Amino acid sequence: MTLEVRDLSIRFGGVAAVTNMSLDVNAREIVGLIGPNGAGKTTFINCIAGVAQPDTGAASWNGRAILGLSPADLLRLGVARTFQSVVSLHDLTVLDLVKLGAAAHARRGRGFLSQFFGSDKAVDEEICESLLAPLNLVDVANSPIQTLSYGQRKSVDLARALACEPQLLYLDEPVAGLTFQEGLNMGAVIRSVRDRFGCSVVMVEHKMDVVMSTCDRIVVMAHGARIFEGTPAETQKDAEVRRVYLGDA
Amino acid sequence: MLGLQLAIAGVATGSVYALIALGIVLIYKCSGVVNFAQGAYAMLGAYISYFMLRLHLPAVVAVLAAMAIMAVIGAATERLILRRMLKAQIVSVMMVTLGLLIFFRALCLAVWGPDQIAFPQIFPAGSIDFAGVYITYNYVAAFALATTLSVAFLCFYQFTAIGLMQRCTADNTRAALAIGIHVSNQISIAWAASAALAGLGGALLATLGGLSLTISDIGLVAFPVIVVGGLDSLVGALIAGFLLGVLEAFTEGMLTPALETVLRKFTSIDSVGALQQVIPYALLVLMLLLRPQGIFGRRGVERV
Amino acid sequence: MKKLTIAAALACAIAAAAPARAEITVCTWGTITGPDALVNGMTYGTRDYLEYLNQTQGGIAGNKLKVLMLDGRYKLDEELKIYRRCADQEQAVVINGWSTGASKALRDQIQEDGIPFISESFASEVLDPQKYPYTFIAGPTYEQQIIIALRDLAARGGKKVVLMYSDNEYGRGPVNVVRQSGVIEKLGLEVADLVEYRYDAQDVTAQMLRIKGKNPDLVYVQGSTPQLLVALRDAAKVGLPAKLFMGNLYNISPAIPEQLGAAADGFRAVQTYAFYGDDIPAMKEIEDYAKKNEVEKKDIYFIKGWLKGKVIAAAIGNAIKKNGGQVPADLKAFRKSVRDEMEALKDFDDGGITPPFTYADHQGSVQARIAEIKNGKYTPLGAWINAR
Amino acid sequence: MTKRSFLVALALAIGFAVVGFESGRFWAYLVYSVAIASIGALSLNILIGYCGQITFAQGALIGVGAYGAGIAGNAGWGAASLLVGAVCSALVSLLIGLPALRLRGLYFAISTLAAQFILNYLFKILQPLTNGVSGLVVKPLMLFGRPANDEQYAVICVGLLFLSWLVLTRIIQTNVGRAFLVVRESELVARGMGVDVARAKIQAFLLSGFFAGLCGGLIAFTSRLANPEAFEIGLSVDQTAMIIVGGLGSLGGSIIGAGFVTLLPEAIERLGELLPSADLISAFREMAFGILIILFLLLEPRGIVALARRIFARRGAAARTNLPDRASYGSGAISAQNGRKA
Repeated sequence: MTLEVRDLSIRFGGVAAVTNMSLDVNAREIVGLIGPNGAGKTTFINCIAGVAQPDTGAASWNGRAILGLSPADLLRLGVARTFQSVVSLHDLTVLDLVKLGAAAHARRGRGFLSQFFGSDKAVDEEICESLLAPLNLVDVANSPIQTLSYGQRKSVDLARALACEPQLLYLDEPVAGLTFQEGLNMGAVIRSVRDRFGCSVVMVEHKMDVVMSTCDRIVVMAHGARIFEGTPAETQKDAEVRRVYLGDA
Repeated sequence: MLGLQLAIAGVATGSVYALIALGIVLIYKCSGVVNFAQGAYAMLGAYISYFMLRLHLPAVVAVLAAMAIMAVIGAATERLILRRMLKAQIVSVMMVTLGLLIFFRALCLAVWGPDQIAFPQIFPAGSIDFAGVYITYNYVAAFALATTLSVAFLCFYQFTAIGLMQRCTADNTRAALAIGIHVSNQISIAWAASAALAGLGGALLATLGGLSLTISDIGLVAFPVIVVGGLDSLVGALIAGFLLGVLEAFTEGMLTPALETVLRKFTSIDSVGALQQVIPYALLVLMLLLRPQGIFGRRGVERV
Repeated sequence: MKKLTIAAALACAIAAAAPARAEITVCTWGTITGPDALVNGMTYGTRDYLEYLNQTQGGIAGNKLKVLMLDGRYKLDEELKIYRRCADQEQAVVINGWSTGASKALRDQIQEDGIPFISESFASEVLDPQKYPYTFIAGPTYEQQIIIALRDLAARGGKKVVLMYSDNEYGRGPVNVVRQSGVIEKLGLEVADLVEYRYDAQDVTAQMLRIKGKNPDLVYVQGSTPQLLVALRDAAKVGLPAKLFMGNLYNISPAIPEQLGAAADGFRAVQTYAFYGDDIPAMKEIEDYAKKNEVEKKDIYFIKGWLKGKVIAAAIGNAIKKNGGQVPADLKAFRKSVRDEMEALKDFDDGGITPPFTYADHQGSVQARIAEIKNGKYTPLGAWINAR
Repeated sequence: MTKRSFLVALALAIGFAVVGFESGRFWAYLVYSVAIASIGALSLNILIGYCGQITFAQGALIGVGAYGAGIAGNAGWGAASLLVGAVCSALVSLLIGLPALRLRGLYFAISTLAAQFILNYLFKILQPLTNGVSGLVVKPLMLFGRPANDEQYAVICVGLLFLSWLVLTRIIQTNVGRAFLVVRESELVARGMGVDVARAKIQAFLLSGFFAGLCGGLIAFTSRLANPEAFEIGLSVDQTAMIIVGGLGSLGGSIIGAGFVTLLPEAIERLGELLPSADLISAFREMAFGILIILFLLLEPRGIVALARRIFARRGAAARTNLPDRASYGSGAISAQNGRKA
């Protein structure tokens, strides 16, 4: 149950966004990917999430090459992601979005005819219990997403990603835009999700306090490359990291 | 001979297409709005010119006055309506311009009635017989006026301070704001300019084919022009306008008779109908699939 | 809930606006706005004649007429709606409709409803007294008009004819009927070319060049006035004289000489009614009417409308007379009676608009003559001839 | 769909069917005109309102359905010809939609404009199939051995509208429909969520085309004539106006919008007839239509449905979820984000 990324590089026009980036993630591990703006973190995630196609490099999940697979293929392999900016999905309710997420997973997805003729009641209850309750979303299960707060929308996105029972979860700035308290809560939620679902997590994040308190291991990127890797405590102590990143902040 | 005659007719109508398309592209570049009401501006311009000419104003003054009024109407549309729709969905913005088209048509219908009206001849009647090719003064005048104005406009756009600000706004709104350009004024100017251009186009169309509500159809005819030329290219609109005018004339004058001869021989179909109006659209689809940015447009426009 | 409220509000608006029922209602719809509005005198004329009766004689046999003029805008759905309104809501005794399309779409319905219906269309497809006993037209069909023109050409020793027509039903239909009937060959003529143009074309230069290449003796244009304006203008442009062209009834419009000037001189058209301003008894009535009212369209189409008004009034008057001077209480019987009386009109004198006619064939006068534009005015050439 | 909304819809359907059947031919005509337009608007709303694919070819697509059903009907297929028309339209709609797999937004919309013109041209040209500009005279639908009359059509059309509404309401509550909504908001996000964007679009075009064809078939049978002039760009504009006035992304709104756009001109005309000498009432009616579209887009871009919802929400604010609080909470969070970035 490991993710292995080797020497991944991607250029946009003349700009090297990511250069020879490597990353390993073990089972049930939460890895934080940090770095200043423009360090290439999201681009890197996009590459291994099937959105962007890297120029060189290799990546495998449980020994299977994953570069070039579409997000749908990745979901079937148990790799899910959340999004940095939450689009306001106007008319969808929380349950709708979560069900759509579940559809990517073979066991949870239901056939069209059973959806068309059947009642959703049982499914709704199950989703509420297993996914929405841990994320404090049961109260708003039937609300349109546009009526939710920013923080709640981030939780919904997370619930949607969890609905297809991922074994590897990419979180793209899960805390960005949240208030301090919401951020801390989200950190706790992420840890409990890991414990509950037993998945590995790669999270890209700016907010140091949340990263430090949530992650098992931290990888620091700058100018498209890895400059440091270690535990949160080590990261905070490292002079180079402080110079390029913490000093900037 | 036939070919030359057709080419001349095509260039004359093509020059009007170019004027209309120029306006659509200008508005699109500056404000991102696809203006279906451009045909309505042409129609209004024609009716207002007619009104001015009936006041016995000299033709030049009348048309200039009509263009000025059109500029005001164009800017007013932008200020009163489009400005409030900055955050609206594309379909809403398209629909609002269609609403304008319907409104202006109805307005002209109420004021000037449904009948076709004889447009006062502002150019001398008759034609030059040039070795069997008839060139009417109308054609010459329409072509000369449309081309001069388009080129003058392009120069203005390229070489003056306002033109520079216009281009800057069209290129990158945020950057324009950042360097202190009053962007919303620039957008109004763009609308005013394109409404005025369309107004002139309408007046020219009325001299070529009489004054009626159908002038507003030119707005839809112009869409293949802007797509073929490139939605964001003014020069493209100009060239594609001429191209399509000529293409239409040749379709009507040569392709249609030839096709009909064949069809009548082998099928029960007598006529291919208004083929000249469909060919530009067929070309448009082809263009969109092969080179969506048009001949002169820049890459990277909306495409998955 | 909202849906109900809105529906109720609209229903109220419509119901409130629905006026009280008059005793005798006549409906006439036309193209008040919309394409071909140039010839909408046909609708105004009918309304104005019936209003004239209301003003001078208190209606028909002492019964005031309610005349409803509606705008179908040459749109099928609009016309279908208006028909239902006239037939059902307004309880019209006679309906005067407009387009060929609507007349065709409604032709079975009209017979079922048993409402006398005068179509403005001259299409032969709606004219069949056996199959469509309630449908009438007022004049020679388009086909008959074309044949008159062709006969004239043959008489003058011409040979090659180009048929030019708009790309709609009005254009294509009659031309096809004439071509299939074999009349052209019988007259020893030859179709040099068929040229179609868009009905809202603004420029037909290319078509004119095509015609010029064929060097015909006659170009018959099956079009309406706006198209003739474009055609004659572009013909002059490429050096084809107006004399070469001939059109039907819908091309007798003062707009043609007015807008084209000398370029229109020599153009000929088939004339089936008297001109506006001719010295005939009907014109006296119109002048009388015009003293107190505004006449919207002063052209031959208004005259046609006036004629239809006379036909409708005569049929209604006879029906009332048959019923002992009373308006029949049963609308269905009244409609049937009006239809019968319309068909029974014999040697009907319409005040000189046409020679006296009999309406048994549901066509009325099929007399026509050819009119030519001379010095900016339509001038009849020769006497009325029978189109049949 | 809750049980309540189902019952309300059923009651409304029965109510309108009764109005159509009992109030004379003119009202029957209005009822079925609105019902037919509503089916078209439902179909268009699926495509534009739910899946975000802007199309201007709706008019021609309805035409395809009308010709398909008309030809089948004249060949003696009876009521099944409605299905034929619907399938024809669905296939043509798919064809029109294929460029949507490559083009997006504006560019796709312009390509549908081309489709509208080309199809309308084909109606006029394919004489052997469509009877060209003369229009195809359609034999009436036979009911109990007699041609169906206006009252019967009113019942049939309202019934079909109810069925269409039911089917579409169910479909948008499956993952197929949910995928449409996500595709509308962002194709990128949709893809990231594992939604097959191409498949969703194709499904939307097929579904929308099917109901557009049903609408066309009903037009053919009720008007007894399928002619090209009835399926021009103006019909596309009217249909788009319906869904915008009613509410993009709301099925109930499509029906309200269709009623509004179909009945408003008649209402204005009747009011205008009360005025003396209103020969040009059509001009004013068109003007009102144009102004109405503009006003709706400016003041209530989400249509009558949103307006109604707002009114109801205000009335029942205490009982319902406290939306305003949530909204301010959300915006507070966003401003906090901006503060951090600054």
